[in-house]
Amino acid sequence: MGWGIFQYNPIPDQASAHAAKYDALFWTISILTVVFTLFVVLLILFYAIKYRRGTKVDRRNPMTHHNGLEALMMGVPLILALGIFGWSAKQFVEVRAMPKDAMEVFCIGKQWMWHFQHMNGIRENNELHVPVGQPVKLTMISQDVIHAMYLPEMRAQYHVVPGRYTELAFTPTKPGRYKILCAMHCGTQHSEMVGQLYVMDDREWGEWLEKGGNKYKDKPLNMVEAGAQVWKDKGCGNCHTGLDNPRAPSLVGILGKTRTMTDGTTAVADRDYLREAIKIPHNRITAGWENTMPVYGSTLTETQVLELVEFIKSLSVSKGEFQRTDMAGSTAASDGDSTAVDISNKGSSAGNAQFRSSEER
Amino acid sequence: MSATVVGQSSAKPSEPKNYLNADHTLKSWLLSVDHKRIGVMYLIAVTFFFFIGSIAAAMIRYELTSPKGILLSSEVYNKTFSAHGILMVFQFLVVVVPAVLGNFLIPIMIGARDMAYPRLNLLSLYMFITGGFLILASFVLGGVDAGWTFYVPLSTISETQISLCLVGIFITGFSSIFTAVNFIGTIHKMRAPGMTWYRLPLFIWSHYATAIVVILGTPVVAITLFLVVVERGFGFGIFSPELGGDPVLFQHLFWFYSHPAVYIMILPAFGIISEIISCFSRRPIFGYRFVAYSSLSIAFLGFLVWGHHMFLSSQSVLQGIIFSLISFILAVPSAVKVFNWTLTMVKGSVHFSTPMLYALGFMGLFVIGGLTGLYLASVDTDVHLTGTYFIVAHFHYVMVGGTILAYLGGIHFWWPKMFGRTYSEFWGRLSAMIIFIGFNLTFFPQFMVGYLGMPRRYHYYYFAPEWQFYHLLSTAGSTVLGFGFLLPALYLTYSLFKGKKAGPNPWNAKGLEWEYTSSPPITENFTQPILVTDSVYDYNPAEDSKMYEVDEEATVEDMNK
Amino acid sequence: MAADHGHHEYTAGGAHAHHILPQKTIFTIFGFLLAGMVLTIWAAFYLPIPNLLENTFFMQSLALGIAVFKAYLVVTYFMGVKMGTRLVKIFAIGGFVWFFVLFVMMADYVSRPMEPVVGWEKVPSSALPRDTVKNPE
Amino acid sequence: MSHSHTKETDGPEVYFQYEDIEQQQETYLVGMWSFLVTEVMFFGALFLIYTLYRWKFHDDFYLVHEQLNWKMGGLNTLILLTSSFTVALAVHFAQKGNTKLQMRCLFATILCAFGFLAVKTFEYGAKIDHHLLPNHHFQYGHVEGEEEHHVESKWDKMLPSVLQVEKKEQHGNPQRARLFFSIYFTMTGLHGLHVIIGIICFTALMILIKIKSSLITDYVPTEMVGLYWHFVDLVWIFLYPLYYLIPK
Repeated sequence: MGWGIFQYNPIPDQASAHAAKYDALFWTISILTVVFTLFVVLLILFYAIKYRRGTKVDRRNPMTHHNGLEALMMGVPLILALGIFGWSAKQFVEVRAMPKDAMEVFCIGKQWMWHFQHMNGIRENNELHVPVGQPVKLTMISQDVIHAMYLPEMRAQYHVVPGRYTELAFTPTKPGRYKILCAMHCGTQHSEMVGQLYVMDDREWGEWLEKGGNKYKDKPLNMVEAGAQVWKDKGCGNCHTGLDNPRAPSLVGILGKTRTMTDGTTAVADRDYLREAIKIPHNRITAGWENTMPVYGSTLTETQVLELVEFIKSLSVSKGEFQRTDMAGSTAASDGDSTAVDISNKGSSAGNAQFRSSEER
Repeated sequence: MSATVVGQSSAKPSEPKNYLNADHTLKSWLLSVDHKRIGVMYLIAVTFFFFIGSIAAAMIRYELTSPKGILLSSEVYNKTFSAHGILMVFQFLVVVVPAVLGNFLIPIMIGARDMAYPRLNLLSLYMFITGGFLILASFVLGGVDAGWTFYVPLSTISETQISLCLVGIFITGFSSIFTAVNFIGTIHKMRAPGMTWYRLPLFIWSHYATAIVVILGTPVVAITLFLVVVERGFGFGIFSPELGGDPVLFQHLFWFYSHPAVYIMILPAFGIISEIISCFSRRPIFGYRFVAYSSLSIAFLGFLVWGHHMFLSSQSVLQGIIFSLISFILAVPSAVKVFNWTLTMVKGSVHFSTPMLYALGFMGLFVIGGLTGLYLASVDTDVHLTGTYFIVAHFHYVMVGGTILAYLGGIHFWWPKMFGRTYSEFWGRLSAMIIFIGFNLTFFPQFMVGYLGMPRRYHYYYFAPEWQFYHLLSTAGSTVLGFGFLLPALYLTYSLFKGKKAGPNPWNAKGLEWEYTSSPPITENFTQPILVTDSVYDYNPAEDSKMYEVDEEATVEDMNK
Repeated sequence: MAADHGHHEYTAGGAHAHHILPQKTIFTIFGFLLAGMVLTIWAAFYLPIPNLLENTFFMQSLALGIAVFKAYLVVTYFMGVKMGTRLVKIFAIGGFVWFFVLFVMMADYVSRPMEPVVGWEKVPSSALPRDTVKNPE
Repeated sequence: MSHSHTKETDGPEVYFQYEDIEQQQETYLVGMWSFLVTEVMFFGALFLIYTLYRWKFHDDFYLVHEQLNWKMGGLNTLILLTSSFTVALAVHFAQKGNTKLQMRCLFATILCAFGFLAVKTFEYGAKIDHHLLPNHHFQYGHVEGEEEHHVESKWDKMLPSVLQVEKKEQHGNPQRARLFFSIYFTMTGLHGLHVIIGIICFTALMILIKIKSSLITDYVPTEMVGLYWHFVDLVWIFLYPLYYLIPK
C-alpha cells in the first residue's frame, strides 16, 4: 500500500487502439458536463442572490412563460445531445465490429474464474497473454451465471452469457500487465474473479509461445488436436464421414455454409449453430437426414464443444478430403487421455496462488 | 390561490380538533382511513426502512476502506449490499414521496375530503408493511445475495432466501399499484369545482405522471419476479438457458419496470421542488405548462429507454443505438425543468429558508446526476463505465441527491402543516448544508474511481490499492452524510413536542392546503366546500420583498434565529 | 368533471343508471362469442382447404383474428366501454396500446439477424429465431 | 368508518368523500379500469414471453401442444363465455333493480366458475400423472433403455369418451417441452388463480346483497366485479387458441 493510497491518477492507462478515441469522447462529455453544471449553478446563485428578498430590484411584471426561451432550452440540449449521440453511436459500431484478422481466443466464464484457451491449445486460468498490436477477439460463453468480461485499460467490456456465444474485440497497443475484471455480480466471490492481461512485445510473445505458455512443461494439444481427441472419443466419425451418407451429413467445409433444414428454413452454420447441433441435435435437422444423432448436451463441456468446433473448422480447410477424418483421429490417438481437454486444467500450475485457491473451492 | 367559500359552512366554526387529536386510541390510528393519518403512518414506516438500509450502507462504506476488507466475509458483504439496494429501492425510494407527502397532500391540494378509495389506501399501507417485513425476514433467515436486480440465472441458483424476498417485493409492488390507482381516481374525479387541470399545483401533475408509470410498469416486474420464484420453487424453467430460455429476457422485463421506476422515484421529487421554488421565490412558476407536460413526457419516454441498461448484455447493436437515442432525447424534458425552476427566481423574492436550501441543493445535484447520465446513455462511453462505481455515483446523485433531498425539502416545507409545529430554522439550514457537503464528498470520488475501473459490488480491490484513496474520501463523506440525516430526525422529533405552534400558513404560501385548512388540518380537511376561481401560485414578489426592505434589521435578526 | 354523456341510445331509464345494456344486445353478443369459438375450433381441425391448413401464418392469424374480435365484443359491450365515459375509453384503449409497447422488446430479437454489417462476423445464431423439427418421423 | 354525506336523498348512500352519487359511481369505475390496465400489463408480460418462445421454437411448441386436450380447453372456453354472459345479465338486472334475477345470474356465474375449475382439475391431474408438470418429476419423450412409458391417468379414464382425445406420442425436444409446460402452467395457473379470486368476489357480493349490507347500495359493485370477470374471460379467449390450437 504505502504511498500508493495517495496516488492521484485521474485516467486509467490507455492500452488499446480504442482507448484514445474513447477518452476523447469521454472528456468531451466531461467538459460539456462541467460547463453546463457551472452555467446552471452560477445562474441559480446569480438569480438567487440578485433577487433575494429585500433587495431593491425591479420586480414588476415577472414573466410567467416565454415560448421562445422554452424552445431555446429544449433546442440547445437536444442538439448537443444528438451530436454526442452520433459520435458515440459511430464509435460503438466500430468497437462492436469484429475485426476479420483478429487472433481468436476462447473465454469461458465460470464461478469464479476466467478460463482462456488459445487456438494453439494453450490454456490459461485468470491470465491472458496476447501480443501487442494484434487485434484480439474473445469468443466468450459462460458455464453458469452471467459474467462481464471487463478490461478497464482496454476500455472494453461485454457480458458473458450462458447458452450463447458473445464476442469482444480489442487491439492492445502498449505492452504491460493489465486488469481483467468481472463487472457483473456473479455470486459470493465476485470480487475475486479477477485476472491479469499480459500484453507482450513480439520477442516475449515468441518466447512465451515457444514454451507453450509459461505454465506448461509439455506442449499441449492445440485446439484442433484436442478437438480431434473428442471426435475420436465420442465416435463422431462413425457416422460423419468425409462424404454425405445416409446416416449423417459430412461436416467437411460446413462452417459458414448455409444449411437447409427439414422444415425448409435455412441456417448459417456458424459457431452457435454447431454448438446447438452438438448439444441438442434434434432441435434442427438438416434436410435429407433423420433425427438419429445422440444428444451431447450434458456429456460435453463448453471447452470440448469449442475444441470440437475448431476441429470441424479444420476439416473445411482441407478441401474435403475423405481421409482427413480418419487421419485426424489417429493423430490424437497417441496421447489418448481425454482429461487433457478438461477445463479445470488439473495438470497445470495455472494462475498465482490467489487464483488457484479460488479455483479449487 | 384564490378561491371562494360557497354555501353555508356545514361544520362548527374552527375548533382546535384536528386529524391528530380527533381520536386517541391506537385502533383509531391503525384502522384509520384518513389519508393524513395513513400518510403519517407511512412516514414512520419508510423512516424505519430507510434507517435499516442506511446501516447496510454504512457497513458497505466501512468495509471498503481497506482493499482487503475489514469485517465481513464476501458472502456477508454481498448480502449487505443486496439488503441496502432492496430496502432502499423497493421499500424507500419508490414509495417515499408518493406515500408520505402524496397521500397527505393530494386530497387537500385539490380540495377533496379524502382519497377516492380510503379503504384501499389503508390496505396498501398494510401491504407495504407486510412486504417490508417479509423482505426483512428474508434477511434475518439467511439473507439475499443476488443484488437488488436479481439477474437470472444467479438468482435462480443462489441458495439464499431469494424466494421469500421476492414474495415481499411482489406484495410491496401491489401496494404501490393500489396507491397509484387511488391517485388516479382521486386526481381525475375528486377535484373541487373550478379546479381545472391547468389550475392544479405541479405537485399533482407530477404525482399523476408517477401513478401512470406505476400502473403500467409495476405489474411487469411483479410477474417477472414471480417467474423467478416459480423457477426457484417448482423447477419451472422460463429463463433457464438449459431449456433454451433466454436469461437476457429477464433483464428486458426487469428494466421495463425498473428504468421507469427511476422516474417513479424522481417525478414526485420534481413536484416538490416546483412547489418549494415557487413559494420561496414568491412568484408563479415559470412556464407552468412546460413543467407540467415535461412530467408527462418524462413518464412516457421513460418507458422507451429500458434497453440502455443492457447495451452490453448481448442485446442487438441496432436496438442498443435506438435506446441510446431515446435516452438522449429524454435529457431534454429534464433540462426544461431545471431551467424553468432557475428562471422562476427571476424577479422573485427569494427566501433562503430550509426547504429552499434543500431545493437549491437538489437542483445542483440533479444537474450533475442528470448530466452524468449522458455518459451512460451514450453507447460507447457506457462500455467502460457500466457496472462500475461510476454508475453507483450517477444513480446516487439522482436518487439521493435528487429524491432524498427533495423529500427532505418537502418534509421541512409541509412539516408545520402536517403537525402544526415549526422546527428550528438554524438546525434546519445547518443540516441542509451538512447533507449537501457530505453527499458530494461521498459520491463524487466514486465517479473517479469508477472511471478508473472499480467494478461495483466488489468486496476487495487488492489488485489496485491506489483506489483506496477514493474509498477513504467516500467513507469519510458518508459519515458526514449520515450525521446530516440524523440531525433532522432529532430536531424534527423535538419540534413535535416543543416546537412553536405554526398557525395555518407559516410560509405565507399559496395553495388550498395553506389557505383553506388549519395546521394540522381537520379530519374532513375543509370546513366548507371549496370553489376554485383562479390559477395556483398567484404570489406577488414585489410586495413580499417590500415587507423585508422596510425593516432590514428585523430581517437579519429573523434569518439568524 | 361532468360525465361525458356521449351515447344516449342505451339510456333505458332507472335511477342513476344511465346506460343499461339491453337484454337483446347481451344475447346477440353471446351468440357471436359462441359462433367465434366454434369457428376457431372448426378452422383449426376441419378447414376444408388443406393448403391453408398447412399455412402456419394464415392459421395463426385466423385464430388470433377471431380472438381479437371476441375480445373486442367483450370489451366494447360486456365491459361497457361503448357506453362509458371518455375517461373509461381512454383507459381501455391505453391499456391495450401499452400492451404493445411491451412488445418493443421483440425488436431486440428481431433485429439480431440484421446485424452483419460490412466487416462483421456472423451474428450468433442462438440469438435468432429458428424453426425446429417439422417432421420427426 | 365512513359516514353518509349530509345531503339527504332517497338514493343510494354516498360516502363522505364524494359530492354526489354520480361522482362516486364514476370514481369507482375509473379505479377499476386503472386496475384492469395493471392486469393487462401483468398478463401482457406473460404473453410477451410466450410469443418470443413460440416464435423461437415454433415447431417444438406445435409438437408438444398435442399433449393438451383441446376438447377440455374448448369446454372451458364455452363455460367462461357463458359465465361472461351471465355476468353481463347480472349487471343488467342490477341496473334495473331486479335483485332476484341478479342473484340468479350471479349464482349461475359462480357455478360456471366452479365448472371451469373442475375441468382444469381434470386437465392438470392428467398432466401431473403423465409427469408433465415441469418439476423434478418431469419426464417427456422416449427415455433410453426404457419401454415407451404409457402412464394411464385416472383423470383421463374418468372423462366421458366425447371429451377424450387420441393419445399422441411425445415428440419434440424434451427441454423445449419443459419450457412449454413451464409457461403453460404459469399462465393457466395464474389465470386459474384469477378465477378463484373471482369466485371469492362473487360469493362475497352475493352474501352482502343477501344481508342487505350498507356496502352495496347500487349496481356499481356488481359492475366492478363484472368488469374483473370479463377480463378473466378475455385472457382465456386468447389462451385457448394460443395453447390448444397451435397450427403446424
